[in-house]
Amino acid sequence: MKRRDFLKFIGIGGVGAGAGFVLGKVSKPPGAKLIPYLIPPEDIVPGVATWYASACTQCGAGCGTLVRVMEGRAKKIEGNPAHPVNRGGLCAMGQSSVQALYNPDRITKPLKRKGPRGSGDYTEITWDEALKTLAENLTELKSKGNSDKLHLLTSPLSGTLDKLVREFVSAFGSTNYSHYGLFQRKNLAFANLSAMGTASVPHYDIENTKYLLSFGADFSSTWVSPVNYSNGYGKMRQGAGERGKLVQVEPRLSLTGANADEWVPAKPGTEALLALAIANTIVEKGLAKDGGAWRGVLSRYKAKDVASICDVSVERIEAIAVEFAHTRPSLAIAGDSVSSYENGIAGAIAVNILNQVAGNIGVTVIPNGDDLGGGRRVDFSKKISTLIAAANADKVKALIVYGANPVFTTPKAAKLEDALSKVPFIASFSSFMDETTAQADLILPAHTSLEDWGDDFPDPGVGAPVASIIQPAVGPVFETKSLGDIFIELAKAVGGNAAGKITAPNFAEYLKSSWKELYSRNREMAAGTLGFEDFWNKTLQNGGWWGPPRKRTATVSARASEHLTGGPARFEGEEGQYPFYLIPYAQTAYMDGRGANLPWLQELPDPMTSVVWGTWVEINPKTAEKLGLKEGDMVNVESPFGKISAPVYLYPGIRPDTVAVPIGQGHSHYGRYAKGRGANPIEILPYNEDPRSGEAALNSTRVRITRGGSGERMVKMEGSTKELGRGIVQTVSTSEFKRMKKEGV
Amino acid sequence: MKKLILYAVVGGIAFIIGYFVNYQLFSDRAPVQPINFSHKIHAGDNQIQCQYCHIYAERSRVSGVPNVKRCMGCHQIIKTDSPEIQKVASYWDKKEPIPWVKVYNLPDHVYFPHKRHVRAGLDCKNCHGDVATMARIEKVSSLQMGWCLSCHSKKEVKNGSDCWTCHK
Amino acid sequence: MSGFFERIAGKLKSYREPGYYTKLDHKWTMVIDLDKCNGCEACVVSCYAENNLPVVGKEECEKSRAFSWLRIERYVEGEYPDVKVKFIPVMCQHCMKAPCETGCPVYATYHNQDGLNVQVYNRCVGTFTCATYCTYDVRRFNWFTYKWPKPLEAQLNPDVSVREMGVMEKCTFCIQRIRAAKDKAKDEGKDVQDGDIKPACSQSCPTGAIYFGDLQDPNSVVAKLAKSPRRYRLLEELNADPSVIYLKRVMGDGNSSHE
Amino acid sequence: MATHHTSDYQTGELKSRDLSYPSGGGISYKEVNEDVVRTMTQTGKWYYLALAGAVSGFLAFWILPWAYQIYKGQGVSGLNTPDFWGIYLTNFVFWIGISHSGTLLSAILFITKTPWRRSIYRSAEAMTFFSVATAAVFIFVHMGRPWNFYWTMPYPNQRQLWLNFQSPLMFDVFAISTYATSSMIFLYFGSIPDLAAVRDRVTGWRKQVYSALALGWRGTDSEWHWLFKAYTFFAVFIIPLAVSVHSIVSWDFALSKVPGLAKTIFAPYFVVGAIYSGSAGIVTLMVIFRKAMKIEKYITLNHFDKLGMLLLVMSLLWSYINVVEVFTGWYANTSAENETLIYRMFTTPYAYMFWLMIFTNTILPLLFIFKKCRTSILACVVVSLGINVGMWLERYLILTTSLPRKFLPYMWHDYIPSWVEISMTLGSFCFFAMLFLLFVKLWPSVSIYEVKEDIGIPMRKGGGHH
Repeated sequence: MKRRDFLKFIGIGGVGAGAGFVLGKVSKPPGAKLIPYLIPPEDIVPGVATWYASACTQCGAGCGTLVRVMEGRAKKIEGNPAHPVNRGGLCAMGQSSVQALYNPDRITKPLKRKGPRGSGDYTEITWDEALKTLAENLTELKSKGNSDKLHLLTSPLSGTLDKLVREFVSAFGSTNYSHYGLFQRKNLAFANLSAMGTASVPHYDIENTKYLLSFGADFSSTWVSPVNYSNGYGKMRQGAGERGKLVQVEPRLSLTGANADEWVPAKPGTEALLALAIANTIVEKGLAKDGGAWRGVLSRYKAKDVASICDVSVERIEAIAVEFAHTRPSLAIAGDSVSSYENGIAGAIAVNILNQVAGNIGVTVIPNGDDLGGGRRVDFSKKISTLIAAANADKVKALIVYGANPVFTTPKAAKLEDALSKVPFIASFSSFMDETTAQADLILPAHTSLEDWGDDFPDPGVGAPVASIIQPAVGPVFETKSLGDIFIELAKAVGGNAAGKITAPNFAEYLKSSWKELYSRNREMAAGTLGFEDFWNKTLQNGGWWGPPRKRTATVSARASEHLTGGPARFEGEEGQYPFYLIPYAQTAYMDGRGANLPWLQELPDPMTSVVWGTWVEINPKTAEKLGLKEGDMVNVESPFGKISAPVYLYPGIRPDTVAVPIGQGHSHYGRYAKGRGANPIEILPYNEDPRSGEAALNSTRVRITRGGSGERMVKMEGSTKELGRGIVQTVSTSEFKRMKKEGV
Repeated sequence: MKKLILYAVVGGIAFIIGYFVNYQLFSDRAPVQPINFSHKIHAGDNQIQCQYCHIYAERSRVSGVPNVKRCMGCHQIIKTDSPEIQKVASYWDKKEPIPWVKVYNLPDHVYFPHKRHVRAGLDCKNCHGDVATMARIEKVSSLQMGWCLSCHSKKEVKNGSDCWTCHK
Repeated sequence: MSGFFERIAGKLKSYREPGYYTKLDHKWTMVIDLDKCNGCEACVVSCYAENNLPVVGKEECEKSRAFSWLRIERYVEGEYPDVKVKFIPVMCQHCMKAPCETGCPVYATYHNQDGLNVQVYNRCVGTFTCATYCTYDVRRFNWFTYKWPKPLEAQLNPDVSVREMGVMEKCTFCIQRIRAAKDKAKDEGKDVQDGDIKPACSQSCPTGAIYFGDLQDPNSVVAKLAKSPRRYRLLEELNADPSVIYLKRVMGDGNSSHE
Repeated sequence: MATHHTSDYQTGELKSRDLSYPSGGGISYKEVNEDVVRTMTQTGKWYYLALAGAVSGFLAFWILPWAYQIYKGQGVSGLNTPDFWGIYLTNFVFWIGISHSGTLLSAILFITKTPWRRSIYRSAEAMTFFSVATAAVFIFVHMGRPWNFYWTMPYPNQRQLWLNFQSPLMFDVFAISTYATSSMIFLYFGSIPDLAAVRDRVTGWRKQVYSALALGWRGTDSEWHWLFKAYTFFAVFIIPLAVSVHSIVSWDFALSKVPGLAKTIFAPYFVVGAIYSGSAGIVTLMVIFRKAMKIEKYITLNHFDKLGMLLLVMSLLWSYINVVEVFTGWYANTSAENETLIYRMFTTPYAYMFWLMIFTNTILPLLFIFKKCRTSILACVVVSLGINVGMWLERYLILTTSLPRKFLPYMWHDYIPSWVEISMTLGSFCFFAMLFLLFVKLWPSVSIYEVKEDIGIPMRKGGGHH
């Protein structure tokens, strides 16, 4: 090699290495930053979790929670082991509420409508502007003497928040504050009111039940207070005493039915008759405690007459009746599929009568007493139909919506959207762009329960007075406001009566003073505390206050029998044209549709079908064979009121004359995870509102199934449902288990 | 032509070597901080205990950087005329935290609790060096797995070489 | 002569037994009462929340790439109207003779002194062997680098690393909680007590069907339940010696009012 | 070699020799040299076209999708939760199988001193080496984090980490690297005299390269002596090695507990399958090779006749093991085994694949009972291609019908490959073709000196044989 070449190589090598060095420098990731607190919050140690006791508001059950917070961020929500409602457990929906808090599709700021209604075209405004706009609208209403034309529609609020809203509304001069939810269970409340005198679901002591006869109550997944009941169920099965038995009466095998020892697939709409026939058998056989009072009413429901209507054999009815009466204590409960018929009240009363004749009331059925005065109030006069009628008659000048999503959860037949279009001003306090909020002119996003103060008086109770406290576990993630604060500020802005009545500076203070009042009234609360501040601190620490269990009893009033009907429930649609009963049901994850925007719940396989991210139609395999349908085929489900399409899932746990569709999907708004996914079966329901309770019947139409329609493919997680004798889920027979217990092995 | 290729090859190899030399050997052991904070003055000359400022070291997995309030606690009175302190004060006035540059940085898959090490009686010096002599804080340990393990085996830590003791 | 061979055989055997190198400190065991489990899937969501499991979406679910470390398997027997449905929660069984452990070429999965079958994410090279060898199909693979849309990432648990693309993962029996409990016990100068540790699934279970504890502690709840006549283990005939004990569901005859 | 054992061929074998070289002693030593060197120096248009096709196919079908996969993640493939291996391991086993007959056959035939080996063994050995290389790449393709591949090698490190020698994959790493190294050395040793011959006939840069490669070979007696010794040693060494390598590959599957994979018969099954598919691969390759390189006079119908017999024997062996495998699975009558068998044999689309495999691997090779078929190029092409397809399907079926049907039926899930995997499968063939095309240009692909052995010592015309 020549010297010149050598130098050239050296030069090139040097330049190359230098360039590489520089690139290395440039491409190096920037050093991580250490950002200290400006002022350290007292209760935060970085790297160490803090737990806040609170309560869950995803459904109305009111489970106590512990929120795990690290560095000011909520990490996980767990059941509060000390809380008497859930005793440490928490359902899938409750645990997902942390995803509601951090939902990427939350409304982050107050919004004002720009485009036409429903277009989703909004401009961001400041809170001052938003509150001003709302207050201006309300004062204008007031000045024109139209105070009563303000309507408030919220989810069933309870406790202090409910009190505040009530105070505001009445001070403003309106009487139109109503609660609404798809699963408000007003039929059940009405039945209990007329039978036992309390308009709420009593406490069912499943734990100590030895024979549980459930009429369509899916208490494992969605019914009323699933965690409380599941906890009781676990103890009923493998607790201290003898193993309790579960018998499920329903046309479609629910999650609870799947766990039952026996499934009685009675014909849809006939459960009330079946319950009465069982009661009658008990009375006839002289097994009832006070049979005499009921003999007359029940004699109309003879097992042999009812059997063919219900599609349940006489022998079976009699066997159930005998076992129900003999096994002490027993319990019968009426769930959604019974109370959702057009004669839902009759079904619920029938079950009350059954409990009465078997002597369960006061034993396993413990009526509620609103010990603390904060319970959810059920007002049977407030109905959606009233609102619709008022809107159509131009009697709604302003509508404020919070928590409820009636556009999604009322059937198209109710024509709610048309009515809303006649309301000149709609404001929503929702933090999510649900279907109803999308109709709003003004959106003032409220905190989620993890950011807000509040309290909850669980309904149904647990046989003991319970008051839970909700405290902010994290600071607001977005520019949202506490719902209570919105009302308080609104009261100040509106002025007049409202401003005079609501004087608290903010909702936290309002809550505290409300509890102070409660404390002063309640001697049990005061016991063992050093004044209110001490009590308050303890309550915040424990997540609430609960007293010892109360023994209560009632007698089912004979007058309740006037609500009973002679025949099965009525269904819309002629049997020849529409051969199948439609059962829209609340699914574990989505419930009434509120869970559809949470990714965890969307990806949670449905417990019975393992389907994810979509809607499906459950059809008995035999029926499907007759219709020539395979699993995954798209079908149209057509009722006299409309049509939806969804893929078929072959489900052996459903009557051949019935199809079932889960509620919850088919959102047209509600964020990226929910929007445009699946179909909403509520759309094709008739609007059959019970004039007594104001609840619309969900199970009240027949449908026909035709191949076709468009929609997304069905995705299910299961490969095969057959165990193939591989001994995966091993079982022992009941008698074998009894022997094991007796021998003490 | 052939020569050009040869040059390209030589240049390319040199480039790669230069890149890795920078990446591996010239990592910034003592980065410039937003405020020219001297451990020498605080821990050395003034003998302030480590945990006076790094308050979480015994309680948490992180030792914690002193919050701005803590800095201001002293420096509202002490040496307020120094330009560096005025910088701190300006952060405080703006209500902004100070963006310190992390010197001892562990990847996400490492679980390192300061608490356990401090409570085991380990001196801060063992890993962080004699900060009392450092005008600008400097990384003195490699923080590589072998470095951790050498100490764990020397001190006969229980399950000290089990993966899940330190990884998560 | 035969003694010689026996000695060799014994040596080989003991080498393959867990605990050859060290005696186990604990033997964490889970007992699941199938008679209590009602299949509500609260545990599944709890696991997602605790362990930073990504949500993969419908398309990926269709390819069976959902991340649930814990799943509720459901089996259906019979035809209408005599349908029997059975649930079983299946997660990593933490086998004492785990097939996956022999499969991994780099010791990314191994047995630790707590009797846990652990997966070291940062050692994994992704040969899939463990997942293929696993007889319970409980291992999950990071097919992509999964993203959490803002601000959902605020929920991620800092005690558990967010796994990168190309890494295998599975149920850990919430090892971070075991670690935290041990840490706390050490602060208090005592041993971990029975009931101190509750994995996320066990904690959230509404029916209380999932028990967790140390089988080596004769007074623990799991040690007592493990003696139940209803005990069995999943696919026990494969001799993987799993650490999850199931209690058989009570089912079957006793339909006094039926048939 | 030639100097030592020409006498071995003095008696017998005349017939076959006549058949192999119809021109009799018509080929001269010079002609052999020139023919072989011609394949290396004279390059036609078609060669470049083929090479360009192979290289671009390799880049487009393999490198690009692979880069995409590394960038995005394994998720772009069709792999799913029960079937984590899919086509990638199918291809791995397939290419390892193809690799099996080259060197192994060459070694066996060398030790048994079978004369028809000589003109084909060089390219067969090259095939071995290239297919091992292709297979090895598939190991990295199917890895989740291929950039950490070196963690599977034993090397001292500060992290105090070591490898799990219990893992069948670890066996694989050693088995395959040993096999690749030894077959490369075997190939190289056998080529040294020819590299010298090439060296003497080329000019320019090639001269330099081949001079280096020929290691200064001059053809002295002692050189021949040592070469022969070394060559024999490797031939003996490679036979058990090859058997063990494919046994070890089978253990990747057989040492699991997966129904359909955990079978004791897997090691012989895989070895037989490997030799079977490899021999078929040789036949296919030879047909193309002799045609393309115009060396029909060296690779003659006699070779196909012999290879045909080999294929027939392997076919029978393979079929026997297949029957045994299915029978033992069926006889065990466990639910897991039964489901796997039903899934493989009677469920679409696998049933089509299974019965196609049976047709190509068991029925079709029966044609080779007839000599007419064995010596017909067309029949050879059809049968050998059929076997290749069948053997690929065999591996595919083993994996994709076992893994999706493991013990817990809830987790059953079918495997559908994505375009990435299919593309990479195509790409692997392109890669192999590319390597082989480069080989025939850069290496004496027919053994010059051994072909000369067969011709015998040049004599006057008419006096070729004693």
